[in-house]
Amino acid sequence: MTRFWVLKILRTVLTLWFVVTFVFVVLRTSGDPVVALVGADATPEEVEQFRQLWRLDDPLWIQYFRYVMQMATGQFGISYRDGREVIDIIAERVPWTLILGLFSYIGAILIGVPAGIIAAIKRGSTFDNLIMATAVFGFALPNFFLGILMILLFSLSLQWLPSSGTGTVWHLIMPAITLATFTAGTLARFTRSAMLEVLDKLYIRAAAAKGVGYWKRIIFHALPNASIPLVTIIGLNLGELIGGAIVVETVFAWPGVGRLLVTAVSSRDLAVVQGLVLVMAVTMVLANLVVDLLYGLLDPRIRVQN
Amino acid sequence: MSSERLSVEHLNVPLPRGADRAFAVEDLSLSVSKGEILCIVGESGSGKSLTALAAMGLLPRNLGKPQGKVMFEGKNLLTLDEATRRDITGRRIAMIFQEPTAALNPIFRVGEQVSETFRIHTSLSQAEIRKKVIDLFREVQLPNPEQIFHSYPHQLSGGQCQRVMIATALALDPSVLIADEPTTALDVTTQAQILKLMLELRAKHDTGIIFITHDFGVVAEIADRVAVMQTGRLVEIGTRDEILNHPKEDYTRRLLAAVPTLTPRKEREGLGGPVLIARNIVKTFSRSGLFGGGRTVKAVDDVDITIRRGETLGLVGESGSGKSTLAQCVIRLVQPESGDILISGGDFTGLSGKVLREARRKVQIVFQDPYTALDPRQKVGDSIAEGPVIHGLDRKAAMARALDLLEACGLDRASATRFPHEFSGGQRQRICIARALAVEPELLIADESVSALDVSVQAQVLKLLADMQERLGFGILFITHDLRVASQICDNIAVMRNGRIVERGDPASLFGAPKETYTKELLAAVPGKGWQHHADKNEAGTERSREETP
Amino acid sequence: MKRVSPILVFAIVILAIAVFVAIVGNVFTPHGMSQQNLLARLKPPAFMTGNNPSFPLGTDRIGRDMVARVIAGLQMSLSVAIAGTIIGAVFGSVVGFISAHFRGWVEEVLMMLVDFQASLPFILITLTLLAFFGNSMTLFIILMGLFGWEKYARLSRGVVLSAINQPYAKAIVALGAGNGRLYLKHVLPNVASALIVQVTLTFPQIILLETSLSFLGLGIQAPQTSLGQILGDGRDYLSTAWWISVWPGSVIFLVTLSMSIVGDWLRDRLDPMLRARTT
Amino acid sequence: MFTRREVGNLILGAGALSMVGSLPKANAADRPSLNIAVDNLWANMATINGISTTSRRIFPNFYDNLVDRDYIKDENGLIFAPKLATKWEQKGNVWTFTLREGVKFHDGTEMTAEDAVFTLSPERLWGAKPFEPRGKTFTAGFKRVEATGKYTFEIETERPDPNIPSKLTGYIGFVVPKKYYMEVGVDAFGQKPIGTGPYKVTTFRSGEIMVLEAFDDYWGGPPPVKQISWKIVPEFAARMAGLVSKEFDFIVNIPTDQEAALEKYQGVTLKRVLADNYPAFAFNTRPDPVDNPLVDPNLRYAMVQAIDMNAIVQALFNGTTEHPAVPFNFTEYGKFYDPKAPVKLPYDVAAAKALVAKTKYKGEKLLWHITRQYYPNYEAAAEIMVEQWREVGINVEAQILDNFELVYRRPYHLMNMSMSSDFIPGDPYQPLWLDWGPTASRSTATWKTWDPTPEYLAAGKKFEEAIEFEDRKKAYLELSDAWQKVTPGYYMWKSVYNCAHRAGIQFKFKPNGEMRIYGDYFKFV
Repeated sequence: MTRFWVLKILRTVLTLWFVVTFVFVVLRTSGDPVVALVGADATPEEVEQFRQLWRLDDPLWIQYFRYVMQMATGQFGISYRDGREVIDIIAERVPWTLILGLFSYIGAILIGVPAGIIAAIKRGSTFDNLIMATAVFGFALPNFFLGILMILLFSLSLQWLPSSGTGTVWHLIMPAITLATFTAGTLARFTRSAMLEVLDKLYIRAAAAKGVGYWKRIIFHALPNASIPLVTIIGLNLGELIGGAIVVETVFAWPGVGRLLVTAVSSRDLAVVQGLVLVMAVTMVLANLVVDLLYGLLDPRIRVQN
Repeated sequence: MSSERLSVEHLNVPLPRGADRAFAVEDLSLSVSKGEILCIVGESGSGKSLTALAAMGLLPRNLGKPQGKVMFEGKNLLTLDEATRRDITGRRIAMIFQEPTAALNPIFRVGEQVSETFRIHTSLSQAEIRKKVIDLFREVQLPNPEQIFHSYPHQLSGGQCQRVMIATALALDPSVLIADEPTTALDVTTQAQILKLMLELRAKHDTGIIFITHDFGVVAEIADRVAVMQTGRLVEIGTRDEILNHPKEDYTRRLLAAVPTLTPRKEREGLGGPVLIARNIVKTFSRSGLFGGGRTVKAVDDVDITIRRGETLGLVGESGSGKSTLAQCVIRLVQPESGDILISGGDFTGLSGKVLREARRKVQIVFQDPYTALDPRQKVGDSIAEGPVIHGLDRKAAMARALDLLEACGLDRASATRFPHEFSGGQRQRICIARALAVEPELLIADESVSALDVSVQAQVLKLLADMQERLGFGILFITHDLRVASQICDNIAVMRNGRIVERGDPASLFGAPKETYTKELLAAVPGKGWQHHADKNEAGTERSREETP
Repeated sequence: MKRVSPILVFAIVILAIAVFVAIVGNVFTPHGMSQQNLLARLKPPAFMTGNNPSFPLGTDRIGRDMVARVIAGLQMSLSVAIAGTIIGAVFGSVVGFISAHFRGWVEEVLMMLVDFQASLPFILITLTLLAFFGNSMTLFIILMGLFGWEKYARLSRGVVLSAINQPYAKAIVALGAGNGRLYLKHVLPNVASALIVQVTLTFPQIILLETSLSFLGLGIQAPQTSLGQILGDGRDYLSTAWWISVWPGSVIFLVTLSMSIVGDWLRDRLDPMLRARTT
Repeated sequence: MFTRREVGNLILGAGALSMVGSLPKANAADRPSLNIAVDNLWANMATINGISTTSRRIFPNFYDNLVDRDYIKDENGLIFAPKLATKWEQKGNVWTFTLREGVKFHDGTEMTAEDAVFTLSPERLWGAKPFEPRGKTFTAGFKRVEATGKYTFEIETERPDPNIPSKLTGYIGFVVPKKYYMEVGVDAFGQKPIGTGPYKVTTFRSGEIMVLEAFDDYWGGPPPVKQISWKIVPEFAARMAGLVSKEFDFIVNIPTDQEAALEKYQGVTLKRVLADNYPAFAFNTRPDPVDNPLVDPNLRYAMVQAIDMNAIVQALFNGTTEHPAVPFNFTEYGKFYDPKAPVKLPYDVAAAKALVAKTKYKGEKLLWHITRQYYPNYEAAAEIMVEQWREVGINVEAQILDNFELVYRRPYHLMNMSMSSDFIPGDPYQPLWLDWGPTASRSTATWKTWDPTPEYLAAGKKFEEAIEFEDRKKAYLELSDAWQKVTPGYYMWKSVYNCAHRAGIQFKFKPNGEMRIYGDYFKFV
């Protein structure tokens, strides 16, 4: 048990180390890091500050070691765009993405999972086909296109919802829907197949033999089992969600990390880009850890390993 | 009032369109009485399981609605509404399944799962339920009932799981218990215990039991009455004695004749020199990871075996005893840690690369499951010809050899161009044997090669093996858990337990005068060992391929 | 044979048309994809008033024929998606095969690489690399190829592991077959179906990824064009000249939809577990 | 057309005019707030380091110029009005400015000559290592800036410069507080700027939002709006929807093709001005890369003659702006403007082909670096031009890049740029000399694209020294000829800035893109 977690955490740390190294290598191979990070027309002070931060005269391995230590302690440096601490810039954006992400994620789960369950238990019916068709629609439409269509419909024509930005809970609705569509579609399809698989298991039949009612079998026997693979896919989908947020936040002028990434990339604010890459990687990796934890909680075969 | 508990009258279960027959179960009538064990026997596809599922209202959705009647306490279960039927099926009729580990929900504690029955059908308090469940566990002879109550299914052995299932089934003292091959997935010793338990329960609770099985040994062990089914129809029904000893129908007779006898026989004469000498084979499995320190299991622990040309050496033992690992070591699909293997006098252990690949020709293996043993995307002719091609024969000659072998194995030459899924299990096992023999091996390993087959098919495949051995003179390492089969085909038998060979000898001495307790236990556990059928000698497929010593 | 659903037929027909049109190119339209007609800007499609009959689907903001644009975009999007899918599938599968074969530390290292890729949202990797190295067609294709390779690696590792533990594979080893014969002749055909299903999932995702990147201005660059680029360019015109974005949008939608439908069908047919269940 | 006035007279006369921007005191409590959706915000809001279209529109709301251009009284803003400076006079090489008294910075300190002098000082703009190095261009010829009293200061130039007050209407005229500026440094100042304007900056997150709040101690009286939020809304659809649904009071940067559609919505007023600014491109005339075919002027001439810019402008801007057929012959230059000036390189495909034939050019690919979505319609025009060049056998690849840093990275053959023309209002000094002359980045930066010819330099010297109009015009024509002989660039069209606002607002949009939310420029109705 402990060993399992020690291994997990070790792997997590290794993955993060990979990410950090990846950034270092890419930075090194794509040209002069000074120019790359502070820009061609940086002031000598900026260059000097940067050189001190990275101490570029040292041997490469020392630089690398120091760099890893700095990343590990969250010293992401200074944004070349507005001269502030990268960590502060990211910190003020994170809550917005969290709000949007959580809202759409929960929405996607609340819609996608029940839809998948219903499709599975009504397998082959018109209802099943309808749900699955909707699910495919959900991810066949580029989300920025969907977002703009929604703005034109709900903000411009009907004037029901605010077009962009933040403020009230109403501001959240369109971006969340846009972002959730893809995830909900994926979840519905996945839930359906996971449920179908579980519903055919012998223990469901055995439960029926005991006299357990239909819905009780679905909810108390099938669903907990189907949720085990589902948790994995929900965890994996977090990446898609962050990816989606990059586009959706731009469409709806939502001040989250996704938009920050786009502005940082287009202004080559590489210290910020680098910080964001790490923050997102940490998020994903932590999410995967949580998934593993949940996995263990849900599945006694993993939890109880003597 | 008659003592009849459950009766099936003119039951029809339609199959979906496109199936090979219209009905899975056709015009079936049978009944079970109070305190009676009715065994339904039949080969796979005979509809015996579907009958049980139809009675319980658990038929898969792709099958049509069953017609006819399933009468229980004056009600036709087939026409009852879902809720009423569920109340009856959970409380008054219980069912246990073939795979006990799969029948338990993996994510709930077993105590919970048994308690659920009480929660659904009674209004007992949590504490009362708990007490009842623990009592039940005690009754089905589970060790440490308190601890088991809090265990998860994966922490229990198959036999323990089946006991839990039986406990669940007996929870509300049902009137009828339907057991669908409840011991098939278990080891013989466990099977014997479960069967004993069933008999005790019957005696104690007067439950009417419908017991579905394909094993006549089991039938002989526990049945009061026996129903024989074939392709969805009832062939005959009668008392145990009537069916086992005086069958009326040909089909029943054929089935009975195919059951291997537990006749102790001597080693054949005229065996050649050794084709396999394995010395001091050791194989340890460890579950270590990055940090080491994992637990290790000695799967094969210092084992010696020798097989001579033309000899069949049986390797018997329960699951986990290391039989298969030993076989895989011999054929070097698994690398033994130490020990020497000589095949036809040549060293086999130290080889690698091309030399090893060439040497592999000499030893071949036939697996248990014929459904996974053939590349599903390769035509069977190519499958058989592949070995010779690998070893340098040109394609034409290899294919000619393959066709000859197909014929020798009782298959049409035209089958060469067909794919494995077009064949039945027995036919596939023949193809596997043909494939193994195509490279003209010195040694053939049959790893539970007939265990998954129906009894009549099993007899045919055993015959094929024996015939081919006669013709080609290879040695066979025959791995099985079925002592009946072993006694029928083997010249010598080695009994394996916990990675070691505990006893060996020819069937006559081993079965006649076992020295080790474990061997005795194994023998005692063979179901229906007291029963030996006396089929007519002129029955097809029953002729012994060789003389049996009296 | 099972009856084929009309939806599937529809999907296959759509894909066939798309591929046909992409191969044939714009032989049916007299205009080139970059041929401009400044006097015929923003002309609506043929069924609307004010149209110009030589532009059946209308023109864009600098008077280019939408038919020619959409066809060129389709060619580019399909090529990128195909190239990306092939690169990703081959690379990922090779990694999967290698780690399944060697196990041990090779597997550990390769799977760590997979974890690394999976730990970053792919669009983030794309944006970062395009930021560090600058946009170029080669890099773009490579990036599209990198998309999803980890899925192929995980998948193929899993199916290969289970395939080589199947008795048939063991029997083939026991016959004396070398690794080449085992993997290419026996394992590959048997795991191909799972990989093909994955292809049907990755393919539309690459089209959508390319579309998203085009929206962010990092996709295919003019004078080349892609469906995503036309769609992204036309988005400001949605309320005045909807046809600029609606045509490529519809094509993306139809292709993605069809691919998903075909993928679902393939999965139902090829997934042995599902197949075993339905029969 | 613009009315032409006697610029010099106006400058002298304007000093006596009463101040602009005074208005009845508004009640602070019931003032409304404004939401303005913008396409982008510059990352830096320091007066010089932050020069850009996106910052210019906000600057005058929190900075004040020393000298103001009055667009209310004059369409073209050729009236110079007092703002922070109330009086100015020239004596030879020295200009003396008198500052308004009682003007407060947002941090409460009083603005004095010390601040004004610092604003124009060598340490900030034109010394060896200035804080805002771009200031050098705008302060060419400065010799000494010195306070002569608490509210007076002098600027001494190398030679008499009649245009100093004009120059102070632009970026260098925004006065910054010395003490605060020195305390925080130029970068931090750019993030938290302080000025004397009617609004103070309370929040600035460059990728997201800038919030201004009414500065009630403003010398011109409390401004009419309580709070102005400049929010970045990248998508036009969202800006448009937000304006129509009244979430936003203003939106900016409306694609030309969408103007008509937007105007159809009720309560939406579109404002469009021609700006004193020209999107352009520079030819790389230097042998860097070594095989640069553009070193041959004939190829450059050919490329100019291959462009049908009038058609492009007509198509992309629906005739709302125009293409200057002769470079630097811009309408806003009053007496310098000559409608009959000879067009040396008119649109002529045949001539272009002939010119190409004269060169050694064999269809090598020419790279055109373009900053993504920086100038409206630039990419569309580029696509058209690339096609037009293809027709005369010139192979140009337009590379759309994320920012200027990438645009400046060699190799390239053409590069986008834009040239403002209003540094000295009514005078071609900036585009012709400041932007191309020996101190210009065009000819000095690492990414320079040309080396001024001796002929050009000689003409430029004359131009700089000319004080009388006739001399200056003559020198201007000579200089322009010298430039055209080389043709190191091409001016495409006069920029059009637009914005739209909701009903209930009266707004005067300034041609330089400034959005003044106070004074006579802005009123709620």
